[in-house]
Order: sequence, then structure tokens, then C-alpha cells
Amino acid sequence: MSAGAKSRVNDFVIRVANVNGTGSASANSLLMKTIFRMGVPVTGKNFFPSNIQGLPTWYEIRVTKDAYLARSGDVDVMVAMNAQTYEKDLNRVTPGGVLIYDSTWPRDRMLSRSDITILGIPLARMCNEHFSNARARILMKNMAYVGALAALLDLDMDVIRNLVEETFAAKAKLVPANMEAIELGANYAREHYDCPLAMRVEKLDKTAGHIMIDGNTAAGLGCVYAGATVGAWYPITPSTSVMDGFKGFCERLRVDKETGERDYCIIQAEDELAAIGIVLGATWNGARAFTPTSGPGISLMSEFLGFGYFAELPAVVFDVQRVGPSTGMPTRTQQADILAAAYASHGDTRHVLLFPSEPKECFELAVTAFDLADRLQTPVIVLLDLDIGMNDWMCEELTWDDAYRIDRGKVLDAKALESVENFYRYLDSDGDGIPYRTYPGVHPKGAYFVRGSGHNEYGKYTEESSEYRDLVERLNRKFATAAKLVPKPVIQRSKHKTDTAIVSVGSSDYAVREAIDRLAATGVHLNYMRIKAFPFSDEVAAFLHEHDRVFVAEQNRDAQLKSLLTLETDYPKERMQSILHYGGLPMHSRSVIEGIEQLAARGEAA
Amino acid sequence: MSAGAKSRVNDFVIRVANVNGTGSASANSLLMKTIFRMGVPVTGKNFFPSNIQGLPTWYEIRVTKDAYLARSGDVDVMVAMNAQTYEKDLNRVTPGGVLIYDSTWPRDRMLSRSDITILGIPLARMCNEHFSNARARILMKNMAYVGALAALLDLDMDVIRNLVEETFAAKAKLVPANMEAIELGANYAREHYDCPLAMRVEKLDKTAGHIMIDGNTAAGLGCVYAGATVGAWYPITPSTSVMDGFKGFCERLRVDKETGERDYCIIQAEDELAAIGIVLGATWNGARAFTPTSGPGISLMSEFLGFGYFAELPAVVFDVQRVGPSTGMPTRTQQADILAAAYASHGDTRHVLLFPSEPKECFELAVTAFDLADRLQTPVIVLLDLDIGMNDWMCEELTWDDAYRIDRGKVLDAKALESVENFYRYLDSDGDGIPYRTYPGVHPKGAYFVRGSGHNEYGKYTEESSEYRDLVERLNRKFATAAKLVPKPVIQRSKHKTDTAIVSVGSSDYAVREAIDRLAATGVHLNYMRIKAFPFSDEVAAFLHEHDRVFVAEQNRDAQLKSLLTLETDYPKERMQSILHYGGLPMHSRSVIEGIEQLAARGEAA
Amino acid sequence: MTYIAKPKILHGGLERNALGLTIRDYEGGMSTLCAGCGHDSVTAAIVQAIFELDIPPHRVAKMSGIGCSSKTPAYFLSASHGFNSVHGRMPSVATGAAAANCGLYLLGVSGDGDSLSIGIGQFAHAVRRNLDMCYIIENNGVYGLTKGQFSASADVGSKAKKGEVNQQPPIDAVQLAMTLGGTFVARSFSGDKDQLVPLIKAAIKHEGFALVDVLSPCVTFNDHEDSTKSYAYTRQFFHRAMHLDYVPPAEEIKAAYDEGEVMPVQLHDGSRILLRKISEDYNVNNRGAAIDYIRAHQRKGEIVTGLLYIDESEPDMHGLNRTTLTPLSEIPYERLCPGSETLSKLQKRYR
Amino acid sequence: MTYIAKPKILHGGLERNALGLTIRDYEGGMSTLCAGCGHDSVTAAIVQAIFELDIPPHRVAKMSGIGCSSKTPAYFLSASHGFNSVHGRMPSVATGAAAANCGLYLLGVSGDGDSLSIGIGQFAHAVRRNLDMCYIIENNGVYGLTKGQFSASADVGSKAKKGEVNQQPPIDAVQLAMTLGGTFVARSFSGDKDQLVPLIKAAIKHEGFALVDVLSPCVTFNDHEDSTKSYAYTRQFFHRAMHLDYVPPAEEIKAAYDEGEVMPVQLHDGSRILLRKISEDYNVNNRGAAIDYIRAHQRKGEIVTGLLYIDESEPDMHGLNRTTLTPLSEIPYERLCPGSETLSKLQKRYR
Ligand SMILES: Cc1ncc(C[n+]2csc(CCOP(=O)(O)OP(=O)(O)O)c2C)c(N)n1
Ligand SMILES: Cc1ncc(C[n+]2csc(CCOP(=O)(O)OP(=O)(O)O)c2C)c(N)n1
Ligand code: SF4
Ligand code: SF4
Ligand SMILES: [Mg+2]
Ligand SMILES: [Mg+2]
Repeated sequence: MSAGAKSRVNDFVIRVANVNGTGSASANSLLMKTIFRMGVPVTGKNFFPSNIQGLPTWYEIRVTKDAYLARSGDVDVMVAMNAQTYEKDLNRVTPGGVLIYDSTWPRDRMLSRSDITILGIPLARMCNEHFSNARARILMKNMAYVGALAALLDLDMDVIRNLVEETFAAKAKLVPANMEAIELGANYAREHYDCPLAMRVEKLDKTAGHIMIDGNTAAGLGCVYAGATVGAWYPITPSTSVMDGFKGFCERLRVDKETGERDYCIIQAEDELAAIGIVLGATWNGARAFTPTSGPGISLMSEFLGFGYFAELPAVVFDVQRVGPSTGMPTRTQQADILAAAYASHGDTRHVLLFPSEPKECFELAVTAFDLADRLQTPVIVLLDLDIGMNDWMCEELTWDDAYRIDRGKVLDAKALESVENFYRYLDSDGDGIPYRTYPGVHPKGAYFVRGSGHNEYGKYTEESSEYRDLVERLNRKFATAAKLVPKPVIQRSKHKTDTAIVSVGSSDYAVREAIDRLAATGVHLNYMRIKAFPFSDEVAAFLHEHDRVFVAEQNRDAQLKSLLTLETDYPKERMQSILHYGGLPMHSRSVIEGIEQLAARGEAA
Repeated sequence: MSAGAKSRVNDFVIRVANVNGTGSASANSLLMKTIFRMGVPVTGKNFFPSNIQGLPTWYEIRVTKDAYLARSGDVDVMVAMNAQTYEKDLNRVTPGGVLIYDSTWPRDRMLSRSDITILGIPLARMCNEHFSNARARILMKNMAYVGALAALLDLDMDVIRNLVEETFAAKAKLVPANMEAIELGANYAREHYDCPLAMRVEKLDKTAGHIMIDGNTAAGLGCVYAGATVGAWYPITPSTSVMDGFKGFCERLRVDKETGERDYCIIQAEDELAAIGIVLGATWNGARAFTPTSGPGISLMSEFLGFGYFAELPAVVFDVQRVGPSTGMPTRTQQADILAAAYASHGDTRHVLLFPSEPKECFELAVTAFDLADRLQTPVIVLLDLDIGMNDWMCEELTWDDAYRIDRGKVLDAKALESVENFYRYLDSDGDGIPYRTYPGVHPKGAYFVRGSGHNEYGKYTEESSEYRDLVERLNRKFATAAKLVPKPVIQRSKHKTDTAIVSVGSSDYAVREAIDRLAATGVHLNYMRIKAFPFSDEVAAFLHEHDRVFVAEQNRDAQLKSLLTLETDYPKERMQSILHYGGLPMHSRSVIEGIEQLAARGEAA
Repeated sequence: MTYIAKPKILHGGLERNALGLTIRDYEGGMSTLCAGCGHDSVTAAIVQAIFELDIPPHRVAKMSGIGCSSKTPAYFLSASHGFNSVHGRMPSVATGAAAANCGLYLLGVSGDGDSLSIGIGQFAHAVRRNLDMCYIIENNGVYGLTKGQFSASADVGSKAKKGEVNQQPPIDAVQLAMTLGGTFVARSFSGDKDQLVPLIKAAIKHEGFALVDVLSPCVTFNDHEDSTKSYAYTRQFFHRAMHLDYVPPAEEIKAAYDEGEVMPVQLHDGSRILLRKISEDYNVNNRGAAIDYIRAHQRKGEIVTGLLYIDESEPDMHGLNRTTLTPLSEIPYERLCPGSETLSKLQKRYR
Repeated sequence: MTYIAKPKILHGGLERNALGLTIRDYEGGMSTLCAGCGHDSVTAAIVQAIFELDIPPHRVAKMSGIGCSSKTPAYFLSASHGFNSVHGRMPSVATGAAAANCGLYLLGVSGDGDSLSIGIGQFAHAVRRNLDMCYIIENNGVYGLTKGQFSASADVGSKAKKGEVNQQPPIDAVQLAMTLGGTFVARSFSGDKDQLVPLIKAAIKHEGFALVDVLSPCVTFNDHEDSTKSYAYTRQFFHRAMHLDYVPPAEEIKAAYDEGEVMPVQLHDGSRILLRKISEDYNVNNRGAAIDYIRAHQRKGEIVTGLLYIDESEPDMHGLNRTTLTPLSEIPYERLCPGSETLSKLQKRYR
């Protein structure tokens, strides 16, 4: 084996091509979890179609000793289980890579490549011979390729067994069959090919203290810890699992053992307009409430979001972004709702945004979102995307500080109301643009009238220009306060002095970080800022001004983050350049590197 | 009379304060129309409440020999008919002005001013003595103040009589009563005060070839001339009269005398989501269709607007802007839907916008909107505002070129389809980003599938990154084509060389033009550009680049036009400064002048 | 008038209820509606009803959408919380409000445009959830606030002020609610305060979604001849299916009735509705029969009013969701947050 | 099977219809739905019906929203125009399409989620307008495409795959349409092609809004035990109120029936629906009776199928609007533009 090849230990990408609805999901996560438990950092990306059964689906697992959790852009080991896409999958393999196919059926001689290794394994035949039940034969084929990979990649069989036992803890009788299938694949591989391959997995200790979880589940858990009690939603991919997560945790943690009574109320709304309406009604009435949705939902919620901004009601919205415009590609990822969310609704409206970059932040920023919404009395939109939301990411274990107390903001309770002369809902008594609110029914003095029409600081209806101006100018002051309260950007400075920086947001983070490292190796040094929230805290503009040139990397066509920076900071727009990745599959480090190299080249030219 | 006073002939502002639902509207338009027919340029602004009866309402008439049709900011003659607002109205009068009140009831001695002339006229008493019927007494009070003003301002009684006769052509028996009321007021004024006042009207010949009309009616008429056959809407102030206009003209011009059959179909939808859906269904099926709405409607339409952009369907939307956010002030004016309209919907979406500045342009741009929508196969949003839409403006007579032929864009008819091998809906065969379309039912070869989900250039469903990228990049090419096709900005250059310019849009036009003239008189010279459309044609950036400093005057809080210029041109944002007027009453020249003077001052300082 | 003993007059003028409050304490801001608007009479009935129910004003949440009707919450109960939402979307806001705090009385006021056009979807699903609220539709057959366009409740043949004649079949909120499983369905007339006040009381006390569709003429845009929603027309054709009284819990029934003449309906809190002079062919507990009865009279051009259907047995939204009896908004955070230990346990499956 | 003479087999295999087209010409792309999905059977029935109606494919416009059901227009009539709109908003798009061109056959396919949750408002108003279209709801009680949440048509007590039991009362599209004045209301079952094909034919020929609510099981998320929308359950409890056949215009009725056994219903174009073995207590022209009948069987746990109500007398949307018979999209511009002279005359009143 060449030295080059050697260096591929714990550093390569597996892609499994399959058909959806054939139960490959569990096989793939078994594969990934095994590597994770062997202490080797790993990440998995699921590329699935927008239907339920029978269409091509791919699962990509990156084994990355350096914990580069983005896609690399390569495919080193392809498991081609789908005849339909065989040719495409074959061509996708990076030179020097390996392709494994089901040799039960002879493959088209025309379809071959000399620059990769092609290994046939008669998965279907072995399973058909070994298993009688039809459904089992289909499912076990997947376990069989796990076995084959176990042998070829030198995976730890005990780890696999433990995982299989955990997975089928409920139906233990399924364990043997699954293990047999795995053995079938493993044995065949060992007998016919010299295992392991150059690309293989060696135990490390780099995953301790970490978990593998998807961002939607983590966000749902965050809502539980934030004390949210009302969740309203209308199902939409890829946001559905946020509510599934919340529901699951609530059923475990919020149901009275005796009475079966629930400390939460989840309402499946008739549509997104109703979902956000329910949230606003609930927060007005003193509960913490949220709704998860996706692009089309944001469009439908925009009238109500403007109401929330103008009438000053808290609300937490999770927008798990998918490919737009319109219905777009519901099972593909993008970061293209940034502007729609920031300025949702007609009139002079603006909203507070949070941008988690991985599951742990989904958990943490979920909590932050509720605090900010209550403190600022305005909707807060948490922008995830399909990649963060639905893929399993390796991240640090979630932690909780029991000393933490939630911030319900400026709320006058019965006692406080007792002591005040009069209560005026929209009076800016503290100069921070944030008035005091009350919960209905708490105290006679607390009564006020919420409306989306013109109102003055006493909460009375008005059509007076001056009172209207006072109101919207105070809302601006409040937004300035928001800029002070939101999470600051994450800044990473190069060891070398540099006048060039790169900025990104959300799930683009890992791809950018890897690109920065690799470029550094080539002598290109970049400082880095990841935006975590809008409105931008002072640090954002300050960082930009430190640099003559700033690359903005994001996953949309229209440079939406760059647009927001252009509008909402005083940094000259001429000095910002875009690196855009918007095909719907998660951004990989190579696209960032190539983007920067091209721009740099042009830069020199200019 | 002082020389100063003399100079007020044909140059002053009347404001009538009244209670809505008391029939003052007809009296005020009689007043305005009289001045108009006397050949003196005039403009009227109605400030009415968001209810039906019993609240304060004001009507402002500017008599302006120089045809400055914006508000001046002054009130020279106040007719205080509303006791409720008397104090406010009294204080609103510009020093040197006149206040007329109903002296039937003694007015509060405390409420007086030495710097204005106060004239009492016992309007109610006279009418009560003269008329028996209760309703008549109320209505005639209004005619009586018209009479008083006729005497005080030296209005032409014959013109008034003719107008009264035209107004009551249908119910001629009402003419005498109205004329009597007018005489009552006139005689009383003549007997008790020396008429006319310094501020008076003298016949001119400056209104020939002009009409007085509101923008909504003109837009509705434009839809008729554009050949629109389907109109869908959900009522909302201030856009309702667009459809009322269209309906009225269609009833006169599009109904078959014999059969009563209609060459149009107006559908009052159940809400705005349905209204835009109906429009998209109709244009897809070959008709020209439109919907008028206002802010909240734009928010509700945003999902469908994104669909229209992505599936490439024509649609014409009139957004008659009112004060936002949310319900805001429905009977006040603003230009605050610019960003919401330009980027309506989630994902990378953008829309073609048109900005008429007065009724004649509403008529013309309505036609342009349909041509562009068909040519570009995308929604076109025409942004009016309450001021243009609902107030009567003096403008040039509408003209029509019978040689004009509408542009239905790239449509393959049965003959064309007969001759083609295959028809592919989304193929960019001309390189301008605009594909060919067909109408359903025309020819078997024309069949295709419209969807808001991913599709390739052949119109087939896809989830392929490369095909998706091709699609959205072509949409960008199409938008570039749009920039070439939309109306160019209106540019006015100062006779003096200057490096400073001002930019405005829509109904801000007249206020800015007047400000430019008055500033020129003080030695401040400005070039001027009025934006007529988005995307911006090359002339927009070119004009900006001619200047070191650009003021952007608009009627919203968040500088939305400036934001659009910042994002969509390469002109340095640092060189643009905002002049914002957003209280809900139409922008007046003084606010522009003061704005520029302040910025200029700061500018020097800096 | 009702059969229950009226609160006694205290010395020194105004009548006081059990809370010692006078009717003034239940009034609101000055109405800005047109003089004679039916909606103002409904406002008066609401004030009367809640005053007589002895409910502390601040325990009532007033919900509405957009329209002249939806403005009225500003004209009653100034001491209550009010929520004037966006057009047609009040039901969802009320749903959230109910979810957050099951302890408040939710009183919704909407219009026929607000509820049957833009809002019909939310209306339908609030009925389906049996949301615990009193939902009043002030029904005038037009969009008043936007100056008189036909609404979805306009009858076929009814003429608009400008002369246009409506051709489309009306949507009847009452039959719609029946079909959707509504548990309290009533219709009344703004001009029939005797019936309206006890109906509103019962609607407020009903545990579940209580619809009161009130014919409430628009004097400015729909009170002319050939309008089927004018005062004159409604007065002529409305048909009381019954007289009714509301009897608070505790209170025993004073008056003596002959057998069969009265039909008492028991509400959750022990209060009762007494249906009197009810036409024998009418069964207020039978959905199908009620629909037939209404349709039959409809064919005769009659508008049946009264409590048309009631079912106290169905669970409301909280029942369906098994939420705790403590208002969610009042559960202390400590009870809601599982804490760090649980968090680390929870993560086992993700390791 | 139907009683009308089948098109004769031509030499050289496939049956051809009056247009000389074979059934292949009415098929669509390969279905990407789950194997066994009820929707695929409905697709087959649609293909059959339109083939037998001799309608040129390109004269049909396929309309849908979003969902597995709404995907099906891609799987039939590839030679027709298709419009896959946004979720729940197909009725408005169809309304516009109908307004623009009254000459096309509009065929809408939706789901219970698409039509009864997010889309219920547009659905209700399309019914009210009596929009001339065939509107098929492929009803499976769940949101298939988003993986099996309950839809608004889920029955009380029905169990989800994950075990959750639905508590909320279902919204029945059939009763809803009846209440809203629907002029053609039918229900069927994806597994009952004999009934479904003639029903779809009649629905397409009906001049006005024709609802066909088709129980169409979701094998992946709602075909298990304790689901009331499973194949097994539906097969067991669906109750044919009648057998029916569709007889095209011209065609005279071949078979002889005994008096009373058959009830013919005449459609606008002269074609007829023959209702046979109709239970004597059923009257297809009586709205109230139909509702009763359905409810009665519902109480017995039975799902009545067939043509439940029809009224050919009501005008459709174009009738209501008095639009010209020429499709608006085909009126030449010259006829629509009043020209310069009129323009100057028009302006008199503004001078
Ligand atoms: C989204 C939206 N669309 C339209 C409007 C305009 N609008 C205000 S009230 C109203 C109709 C009110 O009718 P109804 O509910 O019957 O109330 P009424 O005035 O008749 O009492 C409409 C269409 C709005 N405010 N918001
Ligand atoms: C605005 C919007 N919200 C949510 C969704 C997600 N979504 C797609 S299909 C669907 C429900 C489909 O259910 P149904 O209409 O019954 O169709 P089925 O799949 O059951 O045939 C939902 C909620 C969407 N596409 N758009
Ligand atoms: S317009 Fe009609 S509904 Fe509105 S306030 Fe006046 S009378 Fe009442
Ligand atoms: S998920 Fe259900 S509805 Fe969707 S295709 Fe599969 S079986 Fe049919
Ligand atoms: Mg109304
Ligand atoms: Mg379904």
C-alpha cells in the first residue's frame, strides 16, 4: 500500500446508495454509531427524496479523525445498493476509492472504472439463501453490507453487537437474525478480499464526552428546559421532528404518573397561520409557546409575525430551512430564509433571529430564544436548516446549569400592580424601549388592550401622526436594546496577522473552519466570524472593520447574509465577496476552498 | 392689504375640519372642482378616520398657481366645523391665516389667537331656520360653508352652479336647495366681512387639458385598457376603489347590450390567499388577471407570490400602501411595503415592482404591468399608496394610442405548436432567461406540468442539485432581462452643475420637486431621479455614480428605497442619506426642505 | 325578561351584583360605530350578561378579529383584557389563550366576514376542538368596515345598497357549526335583548365552544328595502323556537311551570337554562332534528332563534388534551425544568 | 361493470375510444407512491373514466395541492395540463382557471389534509361558488407525505401507527359540502372501481362543483388494526347506497329495468346517471333527507357510498357571474380595449 493510501486511516467518506423505505436507515446509523463508539469522530448526512417509498436515497458517512464534521466533497467508499443509480454512483467515487456492489446480479461490463477498486458481494443471494421471510430478506441485505464494511474497514464487532442489542432491546428476538446477516457480509468479505482496506477505522478516544443527535430533537429538548408549555404546529418537512422531539420528552417528563395529566399542551393546528396565532395567544396569556415550521410556513406566518412585532408579543419560531423558493426541494438543505425572516411582514417590520450551527447550539439557543422573546416582547425566529435539523451530528454532551433561572422579562405581577398607581402598557419608563406587560386575569389594574392598529403609549387607539411616530421610534430603540442582548458572534483569529476574513452562519460553520485550516496550510490566512444572531451586536461591525476584505460564505443564491450585513452594518459593501453554495446538499469544505481561491485569484487580478 | 398678503392670490391652503358621515365629501369636492374649473391648479387631500361615522375628518385643499401639487405644510384658511377638534384646528392655522367657524354656538373665549383672523358664520342657525328636514339641515351646513368660502375667496358662482347641476343631474330637484344653502353662506359673508380676502382665487388657464381623478380609479381603468378579464380581490382599505373602478368601467364598456353577458369576471375572494390564487390560475389559463390589495394582503399573498416567481406565472398585484406594521393606520398613507414586495416569500425570491407617482401613471403603468407580467412570466407588483390611490389629483388627461398592441410575451399558439418537434416549458432557447409557455387546452403538444417544487428545463420534477442550480440561475438571467424592460427612472437635472442629487419614489415626487425649486432659490442645487421600477435599469446606478452625495426621500421609517438601492446597485451606501416622512399624512415640501437643510448642515460640519 | 330574582337595589342608586359592582363597572369606551348599529345592542347585552353573572371583569378575555363588529370589545368591559387580532384569525389566538390559561372566560366577538370568509378555516377548527369559549358572530350580511360588500352570509336575492343582487348561496354559521360537531349552537337577534342576554350567559357558562350567531343589522350599508338582513326584515321573519332563562347555580327555580312547558338544561357549574314554550317538535339535544327544524323554517323564509343545540357531554380542548387543571401559565418553572441530572440521563441513547 | 356498450375492440389489440385513442394515451408517469397506496387505484379509475368519456386529454386541466394525493396528477393523463399548486390552495387556482376558460374540464385531486385542514376555507368557498369542476378528495385520515399525523377526517377512536388515539370529532367532507350548498356530493372507496369510475364520469359531466370523497387507504401509515381508514375496516363497513351507471348522451339505455328499480338522473349534456338498487328510503334530490340518511348509517358505524346528492338546477360560477360563453382567454384584445375615443369621452366627468 502506498503511503498516500495509509494516510487514509480514520479519514475517508463512505456513501451508501439505496432505495428509500427499505429500512437502510437503521443499518446506516448502526454503521455510524459503531465508528463513533470506537472513539473516532464521524458525521452522517442523509440525502433522501421527497416521497415515502421507492426512490433513490443516499447516506454519507465521513470518518474524520480531525473532527471535520462537514462534508469533504469526496466519496472514498461507495456502497452501490441501488441498480437505478449505479452508473451515477460509480462515477461519483473519488479516484483511488472503492466501490462495493451487490454481485447477486452481474453488473453491466460497460460500467467500470480502472482508477477505483470494485468489490462485488452477493448480498441479496446470501440473504435469500439464509432468510425465508420476504421482508426480512430486504432488511437483512442492509445488515449484510454493514457486515461487509465491518470487515473491510476493520470495525469492532463487539461494538456492533452491543449496538444491535441496544437497538432491539424491545424485541430481543431480532438480535440473532441481524447479527447473522452481519456475519454473512463480514465473512464473505474476509474470504474474498484482503481486509481491512487502506481506508479503515482505528480506535481513538476522540468522542468521549460527545453525543450524536440531530438538531431538531435537541431544539425540542431545549423547549422543554426553557419551560415552554404550549407548542403549536402544522407538520412540514424538515421541521416536524422538532415537535416530535418536544412531544416525546414531554411524555416522559411532564405527565403526572397518577392522573396522567399533562403539564403541556401540544396543538396540531389546521395550518401555519393558526399555529403562530396560537403561539401569540398563549404568550399573551402568560405561557411560553413556540412553533416549528419551514419556508412556506414563514411566508404564511408573516402577517401574524408583523402583528407580534407591532403589538409586542413574545413568540418563538423555529424555521428549519429547506430549499426554496416555493415548495422547492423539501428534503434538501439551504439557508435562504434569512431575509424573509429578518423583515417578515409588510410595513417597517424587523425580527430577532438566532442561528445555531449544530445540535448543541440548537438546545442552548432554544432556551435563549424564549428568554429573548420574553425580555424583548417580540417574536424570535431560530433559523436551523435541514442539515442541522435532521442529520445526526457529533457534538459535545448537552449540559444544564441548575442555577439558571429563566428571564420572563418586564412582567408586573399582582403584587407589583397592587402598588402602582396606573399601568400603561406601552410606556417606555426605562428608556430601553421595552415597556412593561401583564398577564390577563392576574389583577384588575393589569387590564389592557392588544391591537395591531395604531396605539399610543397608554395603549389607547390612535391615528395621531405624532403618537404613531413615538411608537415606531421606540420600537427602534427596543431593537437597539436587542442588539445588546443577543448572543455575540463567534470569532476565531488566525495565528498569522491578516487583513482578510471570512464570515459564515449556521450549518456552514464546519465547512468554513475546515477550509480555513486547509488554506492556512497553503499559506492563506483568514480570520473568521460566525454570526449567531440578528440584530447584529457591535462586535460584528467591529470585526468587519478590522479587515480590508471579507468573504461571506452561505448556502443560498442571493447572498442573504451578506445583504443583511450590507444593510445593517456600516462596513463598505464593496469589501465583501460571496461564496455561495445552494444546490441543496450540505456545503462541503472544498466548495469553500475553491470559492476563496477563485475570488483570491480575481482579487490579485483586479 | 399688505404686499405680503397680496402675494397669496392663488397660492394658499384651505383645511376643512369636520365629522365623517355628515356628507362633507361632496361639499369639499365641489369647492376643489370649482377652483379647478377656474383654471387654477389645485390638489385635495382627505384625512379620514378608520371608521364609518362620527369621528373627526379633515380635507385639505391647496390652491397652487405654480402647480405644486404636494402639501405645503401650511394651513392658511381653516374651516372649523368640528367642535371636538376646534382647539387643535385653531392652533394648526399658520400665522396670518384665517379661521372660519360656526358661530351658531358661542366659542370658548379661552380659545383665541391674535395672529390670525377669526370669522364666525352662524351656519347651523341659518340652515335650521331655512330648512325643515333634519338630514337636510346637516348636509346643507356643508353647502353653506362652501358659499361662505365662495364669497371670501372670490369663487365663480356660475362655475359653482354648473357643478351643482352636474352633481345632481340625476335628482335635479335637489339643486335649488343646495344653491340656496350656498347663497346663505355667501350672503352672510358678504354682509359681515369685506370680501374677498387677501387669500383668494383669480381665474387662470392652467388646468386646461387636465383632469382631477384618484389613482385607484385610474388604475382600474388601466386594467380595462390592458385587456384584463379576470379580477379577484378581497376588500381592504385603501385598495378597494381599484376594483370598484374596474367594475364600474366594465359595466359600462364590457356588457353585451342584448344578452347582458359580460366580457369579464370579477370574483370577490374569501381572502387574499384565494385572490392571488385565482389570479395565478387565470393567467396560467390564458387570461390577464389582477388583484388589488394593501399591506396585510401582501403578507398573506407571499407564499403564492413565491410560487408565481418559481413556477413562472404572470400576475398583476396592486398594493395600495397604507401605514404599517400590521393593521397599522388603514386610512393613512406610507411607502413601507417596498422591501416586503421586492422580496416577498421565503427562499431566494424577487419580484418586479412598478411605482406610479400620480393617477396618470397609475393608468399607464397598469398597462405596462400586464405587458411585463406576460413578457417576463412573473408577478408584477404595482405599488401605489393611499395618497395617490384615494385622493383626487390634478393630472394631464389620459390618452391612448390606438396603434398600441399588448405584449402577451412568449406564447406558443396551436399553429406554433403544430410546427415544433417537442415543447419544453422551461428551456431558455433565447438566452434571455425567458422560456416559452402555452395555454392549456390549445394543442395536445402544449401540455406541461406547473409545480412549485424542483423542476428541470423540460418541466419534469427533479431533486438534482445541478438541475436546480440551472433553474434558479436562469431565473437570475430573466431578472437581468427584466431590468432592461422595465420603465427607466425619471431624471431632472439642475441648470447649475452639482455633485448632489435627490432620489425619491411614487407619491413623494411632487413634494421633492417643490423642495428642489425652493432650495434652488436659496442657491442649493440638486439633480433629481425618481425611481419608476425594480429591478433597477442601468440608468439608476449610472445616475447615482454621477454624484458624491445622494439624498433619498421616502415615506417610511426604515429607508426601504435606500435599502433597495444599497443592495441592488454598486453605489457606495456611505454616500446616501435618508429623508424620511412617515407619520401617515402625505409628505409635504417643507419636510423635504428641512430634511435637506439639516443633513446639509451636518454634511458641512462633517 | 328573566325569571330569576334580580339583584336588589342598594341604597344610593345603582344596582350592584354579588361582587358589589355596578353595571358601569362592566361598560367600555364610547362606541365609534354608526348610530343605530346593531352591534351596539349586542355590546349592551354582553355588558348586562356579564354583570349579572357576577364575573370579575379582569377574569374575562375579550377576543376579536377585524371589522366594525370586531371593534366592539373596546366598547364593553374596559376592565377586561382585550385582544384585537388580525382579520379572521381570532379563533387561533383564542385557542392559544385557552391553552395557556384554562381559568379565564374567553369571550370572542366576530363578524360574518371575519368568521365566514377569511376566517372560516379557523372558525371550523375551533368548533372541532370544542374550544371553551363564547363566540359571538355579529351577523349583518355585509362587510361594514370596508363599506358594504356582500359577505358570505348574504342571502340569495338580497339587494346591496348600490343595487347589486346577491346570487351566491349563504353560509349559515349555525348549520356549519352543527355539521362540524359544535356543542352549543344558538342564534339570536340584536333587537331581542330578552333572549340575547340569557343566551350569552349560558354560552359563557357552557364548557366548550358556544356559538351565538346574532343577526345585527348594519344601518349604514344593509338596512334598506330588499335587504334580508335589515331591522324590518329580521323583525318580521325571526322565529323564536323558544323563550329561555338562565338560572345561576345555587339559585332554586322560583316560578312554577306546568309539566312539559319547560325544559331545563343543566350546565357544568350547576347553573341551568330553562327552555320555555319550546315547540313540541323541537329537540335541543338532537343534532339531526335541529338541522331539519332550522332548514324547514328556512324554507318558509323564517329565521329560527334560540338555543338550537346543546351537548354538555363532550370534552373541551383541555379534556381532549388531558392538560393539567392548573393553568399552564401558572406552573412554576421548577416543575417544568427537568434539571441537569435528568439531562445527562436522557443522553444515554445518544452516546 | 357498467351497462353501456363498451367500445369495440379494434383489430390489433388495444381498445380504442371514440377519438381513436387507447387507454395508454390517458396514462401518466410512473407512480412514486408506496406499493398498495389507495391513491394509485383512484388514479387508475380516473384514467378509465376519462378514456371512456372520449375526452381529448389536452382539454383536461389537472389541479392539485400538496400531498401524496396531490402528486397523483403526475401519474395520469400526461397529455393534459397539470397544476400542482401550494398546500391547500388548489381551489382558488381552479377558480381562476375556470374564470379564464370555461371550456376546459377541471379535474382536481386533493387530500383530506389538503382540503379539510389548511384548505378548508378555499374548499368551502369553491363549493359555495358552485365552481364547475370535479373535485376528488383521496381520503386516508392522515397526512401521508409528512409521515402519518392525524388529519381532520380521522375518526374518534382511530389509532395512529405510533399508538396515539384520535379524540377530536372528524370533519366529513360530504356533510360539509351538503351544508355549504354543494350540488353534487358523492363518496366512494378506492377499492370499488365499479362504483368509482361511473361516479367520476358523472362528476366530470356535472355542471357545477362535484365532490367525490374517496376513501383511499394509506398502506404505510394508516392501514393497521384499530385504524378506521384501513382497507380491512373500509371493506367491512362501507355501504353502497346504490349501484350506479353512467350513460353517455346519444346512447339509449340498453338493459331493461323493472319500474322503481332504477332512478335515472339527467345531466346538462344529456348524459344520464342510472341509480339502481337504491334503498327506497333514499332520495338523491333531497338535501335534508340525504344528510339524515348518512348520519343514520354513520351512527351504525357504516360509511355510505354512492351519489348522495345531486342538483342540476343551480347555476355554476359563470352562471352566477353572467360571463360570456366565449372563454375569456379567447376574446380578442380588440374587443376588450375601448380605444382612445371612448377614453376621452369617459373623462368628461373628471374635467
Ligand atoms: C388581511 C385583511 N384583509 C382585509 C382587511 C379589510 N377588512 C377590514 S374589516 C373587513 C370585513 C369586516 O366584515 P365583518 O367581519 O362582517 O365585520 P362588520 O364590519 O360587518 O361588522 C375587511 C375585509 C383587513 N383588515 N385585513
Ligand atoms: C404551507 C405548507 N405547510 C405544510 C406542508 C407540508 N405538507 C405537505 S403534504 C401535507 C399533508 C398532506 O396530507 P393529505 O392532504 O391528506 O395528503 P396525503 O399525503 O395524505 O395523500 C403537509 C402538511 C406544505 N407542503 N406546505
Ligand atoms: S358600517 Fe354598519 S356595521 Fe359598521 S358601524 Fe356602521 S352600521 Fe355598524
Ligand atoms: S405514505 Fe400513504 S398516502 Fe403516501 S404514498 Fe405511501 S401509502 Fe400512499
Ligand atoms: Mg358583517
Ligand atoms: Mg391524507
